[in-house]
Amino acid sequence: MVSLSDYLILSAIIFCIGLVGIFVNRTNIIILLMCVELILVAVNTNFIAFSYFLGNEAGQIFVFFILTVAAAEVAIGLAILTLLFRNKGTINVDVTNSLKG
Amino acid sequence: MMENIYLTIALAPLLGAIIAGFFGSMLGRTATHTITILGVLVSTVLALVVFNHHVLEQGAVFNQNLYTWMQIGNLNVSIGFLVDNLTSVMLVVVSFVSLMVHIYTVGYMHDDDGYTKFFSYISLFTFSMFMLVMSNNFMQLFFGWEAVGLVSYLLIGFWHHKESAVEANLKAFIVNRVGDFGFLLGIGLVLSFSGSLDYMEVFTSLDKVVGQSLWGADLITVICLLLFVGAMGKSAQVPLHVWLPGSMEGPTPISALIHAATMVTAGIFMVSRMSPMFELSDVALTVVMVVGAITALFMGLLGIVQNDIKKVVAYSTLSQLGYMTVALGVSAYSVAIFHLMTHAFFKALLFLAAGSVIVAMHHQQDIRKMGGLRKKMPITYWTALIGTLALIGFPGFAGFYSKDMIIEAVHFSSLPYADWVYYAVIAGVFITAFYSFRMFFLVFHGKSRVDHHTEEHLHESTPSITFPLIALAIPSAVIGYFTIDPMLFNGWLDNAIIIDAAKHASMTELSKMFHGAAAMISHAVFTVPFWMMVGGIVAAWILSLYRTQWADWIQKTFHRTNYALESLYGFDRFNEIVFVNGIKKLGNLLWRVSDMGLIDKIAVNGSARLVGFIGSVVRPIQTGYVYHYAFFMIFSLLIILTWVLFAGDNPLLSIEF
Amino acid sequence: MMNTFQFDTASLLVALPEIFLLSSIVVILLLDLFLTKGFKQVTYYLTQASLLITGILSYSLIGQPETLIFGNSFILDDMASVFKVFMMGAAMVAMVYSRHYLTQHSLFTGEYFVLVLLSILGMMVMVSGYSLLTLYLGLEILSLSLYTLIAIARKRSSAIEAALKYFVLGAIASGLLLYGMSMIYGISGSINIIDIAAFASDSNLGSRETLIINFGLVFLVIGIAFKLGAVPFHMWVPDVYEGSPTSVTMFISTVPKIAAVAMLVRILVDGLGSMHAYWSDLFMIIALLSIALGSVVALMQTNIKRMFAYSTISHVGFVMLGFVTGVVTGYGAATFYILAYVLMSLAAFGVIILLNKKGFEADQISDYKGLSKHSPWFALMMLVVMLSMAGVPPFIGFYSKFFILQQVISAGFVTVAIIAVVFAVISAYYYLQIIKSMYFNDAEQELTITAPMDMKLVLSINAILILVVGLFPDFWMRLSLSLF
Amino acid sequence: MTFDQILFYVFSFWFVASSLAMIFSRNAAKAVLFLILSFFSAASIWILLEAEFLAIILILVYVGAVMVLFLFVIKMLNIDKSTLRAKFTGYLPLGLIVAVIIIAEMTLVLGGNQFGLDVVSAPARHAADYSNITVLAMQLYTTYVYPFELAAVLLLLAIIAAITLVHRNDVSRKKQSISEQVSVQAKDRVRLVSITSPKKENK
Amino acid sequence: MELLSLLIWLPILGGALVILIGNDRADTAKWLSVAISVVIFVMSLSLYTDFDSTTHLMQFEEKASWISYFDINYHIGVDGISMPLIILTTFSTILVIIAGWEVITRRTAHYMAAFLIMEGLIIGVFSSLDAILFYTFWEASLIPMLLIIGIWGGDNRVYAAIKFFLYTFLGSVMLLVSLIYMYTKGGSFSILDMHNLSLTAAEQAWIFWAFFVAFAVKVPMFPVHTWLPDAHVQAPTGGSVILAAIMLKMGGYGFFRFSLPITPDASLQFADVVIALSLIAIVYIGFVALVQRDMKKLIAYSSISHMGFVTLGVFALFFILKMGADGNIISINGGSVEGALLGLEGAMVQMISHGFISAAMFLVVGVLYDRLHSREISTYGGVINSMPKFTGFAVLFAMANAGLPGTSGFVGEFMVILGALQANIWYAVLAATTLIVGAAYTLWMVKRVFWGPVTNPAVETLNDINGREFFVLTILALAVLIMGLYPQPVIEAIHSSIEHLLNQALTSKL
Repeated sequence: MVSLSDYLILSAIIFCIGLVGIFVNRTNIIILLMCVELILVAVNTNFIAFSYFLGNEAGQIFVFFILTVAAAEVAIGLAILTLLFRNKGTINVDVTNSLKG
Repeated sequence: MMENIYLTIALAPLLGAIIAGFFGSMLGRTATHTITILGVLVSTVLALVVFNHHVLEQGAVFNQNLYTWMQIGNLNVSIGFLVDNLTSVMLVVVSFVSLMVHIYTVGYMHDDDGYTKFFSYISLFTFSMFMLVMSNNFMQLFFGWEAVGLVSYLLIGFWHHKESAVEANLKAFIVNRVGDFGFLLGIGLVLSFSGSLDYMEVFTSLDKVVGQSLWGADLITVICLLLFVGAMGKSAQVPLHVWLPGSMEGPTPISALIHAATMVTAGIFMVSRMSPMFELSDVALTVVMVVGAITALFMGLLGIVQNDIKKVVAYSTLSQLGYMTVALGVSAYSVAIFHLMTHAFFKALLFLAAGSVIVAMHHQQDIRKMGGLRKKMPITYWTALIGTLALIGFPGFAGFYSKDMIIEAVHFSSLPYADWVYYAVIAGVFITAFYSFRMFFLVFHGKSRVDHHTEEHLHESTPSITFPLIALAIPSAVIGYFTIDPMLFNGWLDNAIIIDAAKHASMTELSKMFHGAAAMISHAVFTVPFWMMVGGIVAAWILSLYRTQWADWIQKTFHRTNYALESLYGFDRFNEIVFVNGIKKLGNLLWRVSDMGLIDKIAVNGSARLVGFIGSVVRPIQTGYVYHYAFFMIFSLLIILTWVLFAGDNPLLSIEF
Repeated sequence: MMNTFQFDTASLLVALPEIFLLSSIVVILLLDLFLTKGFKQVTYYLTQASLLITGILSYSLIGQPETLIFGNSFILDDMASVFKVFMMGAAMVAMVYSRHYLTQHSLFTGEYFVLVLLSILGMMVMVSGYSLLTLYLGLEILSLSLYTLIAIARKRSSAIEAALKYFVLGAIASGLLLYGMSMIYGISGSINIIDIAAFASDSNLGSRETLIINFGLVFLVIGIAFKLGAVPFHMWVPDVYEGSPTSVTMFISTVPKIAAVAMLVRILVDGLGSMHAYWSDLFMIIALLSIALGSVVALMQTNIKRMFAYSTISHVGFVMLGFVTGVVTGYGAATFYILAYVLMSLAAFGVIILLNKKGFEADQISDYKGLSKHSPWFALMMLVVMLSMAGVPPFIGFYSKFFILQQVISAGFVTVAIIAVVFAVISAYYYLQIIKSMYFNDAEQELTITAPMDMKLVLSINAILILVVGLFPDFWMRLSLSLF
Repeated sequence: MTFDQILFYVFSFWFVASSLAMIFSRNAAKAVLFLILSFFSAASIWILLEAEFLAIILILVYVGAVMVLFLFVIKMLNIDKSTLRAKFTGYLPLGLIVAVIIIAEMTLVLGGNQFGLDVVSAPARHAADYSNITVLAMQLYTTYVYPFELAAVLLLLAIIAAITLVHRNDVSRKKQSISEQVSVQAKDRVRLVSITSPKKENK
Repeated sequence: MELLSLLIWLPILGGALVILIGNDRADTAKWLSVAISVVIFVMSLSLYTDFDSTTHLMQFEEKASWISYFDINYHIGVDGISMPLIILTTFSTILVIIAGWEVITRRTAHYMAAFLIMEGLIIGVFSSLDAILFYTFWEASLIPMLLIIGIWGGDNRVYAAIKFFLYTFLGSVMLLVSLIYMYTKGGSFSILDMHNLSLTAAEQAWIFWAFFVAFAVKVPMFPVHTWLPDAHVQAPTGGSVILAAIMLKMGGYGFFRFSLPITPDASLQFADVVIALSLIAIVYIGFVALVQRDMKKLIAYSSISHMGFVTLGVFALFFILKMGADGNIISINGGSVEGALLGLEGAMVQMISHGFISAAMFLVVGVLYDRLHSREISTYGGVINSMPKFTGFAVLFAMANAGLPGTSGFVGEFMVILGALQANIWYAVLAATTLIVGAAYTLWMVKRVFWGPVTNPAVETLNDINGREFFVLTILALAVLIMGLYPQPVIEAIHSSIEHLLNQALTSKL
């Protein structure tokens, strides 16, 4: 049988990949958004695994809402991204450092 | 009744000073000097009344407080008067000389812009001096002590446009402050051990002090020495004498009043007043005596090489103050007071005479440019002669008695070093005679070296100048004869001065030897001092009139000695280099290096800058790159996670392999 | 399962403020579509009106007994109601100021107000949220509205950059928060605060449970710290403050802070209060770091908004110190502090906005040179605000710091208090910089104030309140304490 | 190794591998495709956990809508080619170290001691007639009706936000201006452009 | 409202009123300000006339609940320690308002208002009997001073103002922490309750140093004095006057009101350190003052040196007396109760006297600065030629600064030296060096500025003081002289309170 621990470790790994993806990636911002999605999927996996092993649906319900939020978030994220592109002509991460210090 | 008299004595000059000071310009010159002279005149008359009451009629000692200056617990510090015979004598001397100087000023300062101000100052001085001598406690003594110092400061710098004058007054004040430093500590010790500042209470509780020690010496010795430091400052004893010659920058009347007759003798007065304390410490007395002897001898020597008429008199004052101090040292307090009194008259006289010359010479003070003034200024000449004779102790004149008594007193003293001191004071007689007559001859005798222009206008001074000369010449000549007996041996000062006759036998011996004033004169020719004096006069005659080239030869041959004398033994240079410049350098060092550098720049602004520096180091972490921010967050997550899991008081996990 | 669920429509009354606000949002959204250009102000007034009514509704609920509805995911207690009232008040003031800014910079659109109202709705959800899920949803409603509000100045690349940074980092923070929530859920088996609290305060908690709760706590604390803008999760704060349109900066720095504190209270105090010993150490470090970094880095700023960002970080540190104490009065002190901070922050940004005009943001410290000469009254107001922020009596900023320090010291953390006050002194330096500009320097440029009367009036009252509440802080202290 | 485990490890492998591929991908479009792959793997694992509904949602909504949106934006902005120069300089090793340590620590916490089968036993599989959808739906419309409403608000917000931000012109309505249409001139509508022959610069 | 409340709030409200009148109507503002300050002064005199000097208990007490949660009260009252300082405050305020009459042409009303408000706040400091009320006034009084230096100051005013503020702010936050600590221990913010609060030795040590930082900065003591020269030099004349005359006294007051009664054992333990710092201040700062080229800086340093006497006088008592086991005071190496009282009361007198003298000295410099706009000593020389009346005043105040008997400057120094001597003769020896050094720096400055030949042609054209300046300086001269000639009224007024304080300081809390 697959233990809860296995699921949790899997999601931990995915979670960390998502986190690392955000700062090792310097090409473009859209990949940052994807990394965020990855993080959320990892969290969702956590919830579902707990839900399964606890025999309690609350976790699944939570995931349902996380998916909703993630979709809304993507919409707004992409909108901002588009605006950035319009303003700067690029979405390279390196150009977004006019605010600093 | 008497209380009001005492009060009037003190306040009359103060009133005059206030009126002259604040309304002088309104009232005009005549009104001003009239009022101030009247004020002092009142004091003088009343001082004579007081003298009569206390000294002649043996009135009871008056000791009473006027008002409470400060009351702390059981400690009462008041303003009050102690009037006994010592005070009475001082009152007379001070008021009389002051009165003369007031009158003299009318003529002397005639052309000066600060005429009214000057009167205000000297009246204020008179008041301060009265407060000093009439004080019944240490606080008020210090009060008067400093007040006379203040007026002295103002008057030395009276001609404030002269750089030398304002330098001299600063120097005078600060050197006096060095003395006061010791004086105040002495007062503090007195308070601390007797619990009071009142003279009488202190004197009665002296037995508490005896036997205690401080700094490895008897407490009483320490106290006396500290008090004497104050006296050294005010009475210009070596090495605190440096201010007095400089004080000659002031107008001559105040040189006479303050820097010869009265203020500088405050130290002598104070030590006499403290005689019950000084009597308890042989060490202190020895120090007093030795310091006095050094001053008497070496300051006299300096008089020889001076060419400024006032400076010569000033050094003679120093020397005479030394004599008085020597007298104090050998417990001959009454002799010191006696010399103080005679000195006040003849030295004031000499100064005023010098002033008369100076006025006539249009403020030329160099005796090398005078000569043959005898004919032009007869009154000045004769009065100056009396003064000079009194100064050198020519038999019969006032100074003769007092100085002779001092020399004899030293002779009888059993203190250590008394023999050396004896030789010193004897030598001093020669020196005094020499420089006094050198000056006298150079000014009044010989060929005139006066420049042509001045020569034409040379004439005797106005009556307001000559009157005081005459008025002072009389006591200078005769006062010694009349007062030596009652003052020294018939108990005029007995209720103020206490001598431990068993230990310090000078006075007893003196009284045994003394057979009347007239006898002293006749006896004089058999004494060493007399011949020393004659030798001095003769030497002065030879070198200044008869064979002046010998003087030059001596100067050349003993150029080292001459140099030492002309440079005043280097005291001024020493002070300049060590104290003035040294302290300035120290101050600058402390200010720039320690205060502005270490504390302000490094510690204060440095820590401010450090904060700013940290800020500027931390700030670039905020690079503006979102992946840096993310990394920072995740790195922080790592740290926190590690900390929570493995650190803390009870780690949640322990690593097992 | 169906039988176990009872739904009482009457219980909806306790959620009336939220319901009303949501309805108004929809109405305003629709109405705005049909308003021609000249009538855009109507949106503004409607917004103010709905905020006012929501506030009144919330006010009327104060004193109600604690009520849990919607399957224990919504709580009505005094803290919720009072916080809502304050949020409405602050939002109304913020809207007064915003209107001037938006008009000056041609950003006046209906959407702006709708988004603000939506974000406020999100905050209300957070304040009343009593399950991890509602808290999360409220937080997301708030965050997404804020991202949009920042980016609403579409032609300003700095605003877009700020929005993007906030978005990316906010998403990471949400992810971390969710991860923590999943752990709490996983170990306690529930997402309701009330159950979690029951679970965590069980005295028989095993070491496994403790470990997992604390593991989750790390992520929760990070998520909350991010929302509050505490070090080391503060990096978004300066950039967002600087880049955003000033009216949005003002909004971000005020009302959402109350909501963040509310979320903190719900999760860490109401839910995991029994684990206080575990999270307080973490909090203390974060708080001190915030105070220190906020104070020190702000010294170097020339942009006033950026400077306020760091100052906010520092203030948040003080708020968190209140929670370190672990006692009810400490939480009360933190609440008092955050409310005082909102008051001060509003006034500070109010002055900035007051000076705004087309093409002039008044966001450099040097822009304030000579203000005291030109406009002594508002310079005085700014002076009051700055001194209050620096913690100088008799202004409210002092009493809030005092309250916190008192709690920290009585909890035994004297050293912490000393560190905090030392940095408070350092932070005084940069507040003094503004005073310096206003009072000690002469104007380099002509300053004209074009703001409407209502804004001037509200701003004056706002600043005077800083003094008045400072002089009579007793009521507000007791109010803050009564919420716990 | 049971069948469950085999499935789990296979899907896990794909999940992790495609996630890694996604973050290291130099091409945004490819990254999206890798992400889709990892979503599929995730969905498979969720099915192992009997969360059929969510797994399907993940595929339908996420892959079907959200990922397409990503692709759409990438293509619209034409940014898949423009950022070919992927730079992982410097940070990559540090980042990996941090990641590995965090994973190690999480593994320590989440490992068998806490969540092993002996601690948390796997529940029995549901019967065949178990409907995940029904169960969720029952809860969603009763206990979780409040979050459900909030989700609606959230979506409304997303709509407003997206439109507000991306809409090109003023958000105010477009109206027909008849007078403008009537008075239009040819020169307003047609622009004559002199075209120079393209040089060989865009080869 | 009772008298004390009126004294606090009337100036503050008056200041607000003056602000409302505005800079455009400067004349009205000026007259109103001077009227208010005179009224306040006259009112404050009744503090003295109605004062019961036989008791150490607080008088004119008022108490009202303020922040009831912490039991913080609006509790004010005066005893012998605070009463003279309050009168000094009201007195000085009149002077600075008159002194700024023609000189301040920029934002006149604000200037006057700042001083009025500060007056109220400082009276609040001196009369607060609640620690938080005290702290509120204490800190709030920084604000007007900050503005006064910053707005009306010299070229480097910004640096000076900010340095002043931060320095003193840093000092006082430590005070706040310790006050709160004591509240947590004793449950009361009442200062009088704190006096009776029992504290362990370690607690006392911490609290003592926290107090020390706050008060030492204010006094200021070496080595935390460096804000003062900057602040003084840059401040306008009125600012310098208030700073020197009153604000420094707040530090000294703190030692009286807080350090000694609250932490007697720590005070005993660290008295030697404090005394060492005081003596350094007296001697070291004296030397530093000597070489100053800027008149204001010189006076500023001399202020530091003079304030050293205050702390010396306060802490000397621990080497004079101690409390025996039976509760009777016994003396250490022969000291007497009078000696300790001399130190303490001398410190009080020194504070008051320094209030007059430093005010006068700064006004004197201000008079010159108004004319030639230079504070450099070298600019001047021979001022007496063109300004004889003024020189008279200047010399008088310089003499007072040098501690000449008959002026108030003497009384405090005299008492403290005599007191310190009973503690340890070396203290007195070092302290007494001020007789020399103090005279040296003051009179050397006088010499270079007032005496001597005129070197700068501008000096010849100076006008002597006008009626306004004459009036101000005369008042101060009278104050200096009366205090110097007859200090007993002051001493009598403070005696009971000081005696009580002495008991408190000697009674161990351990």
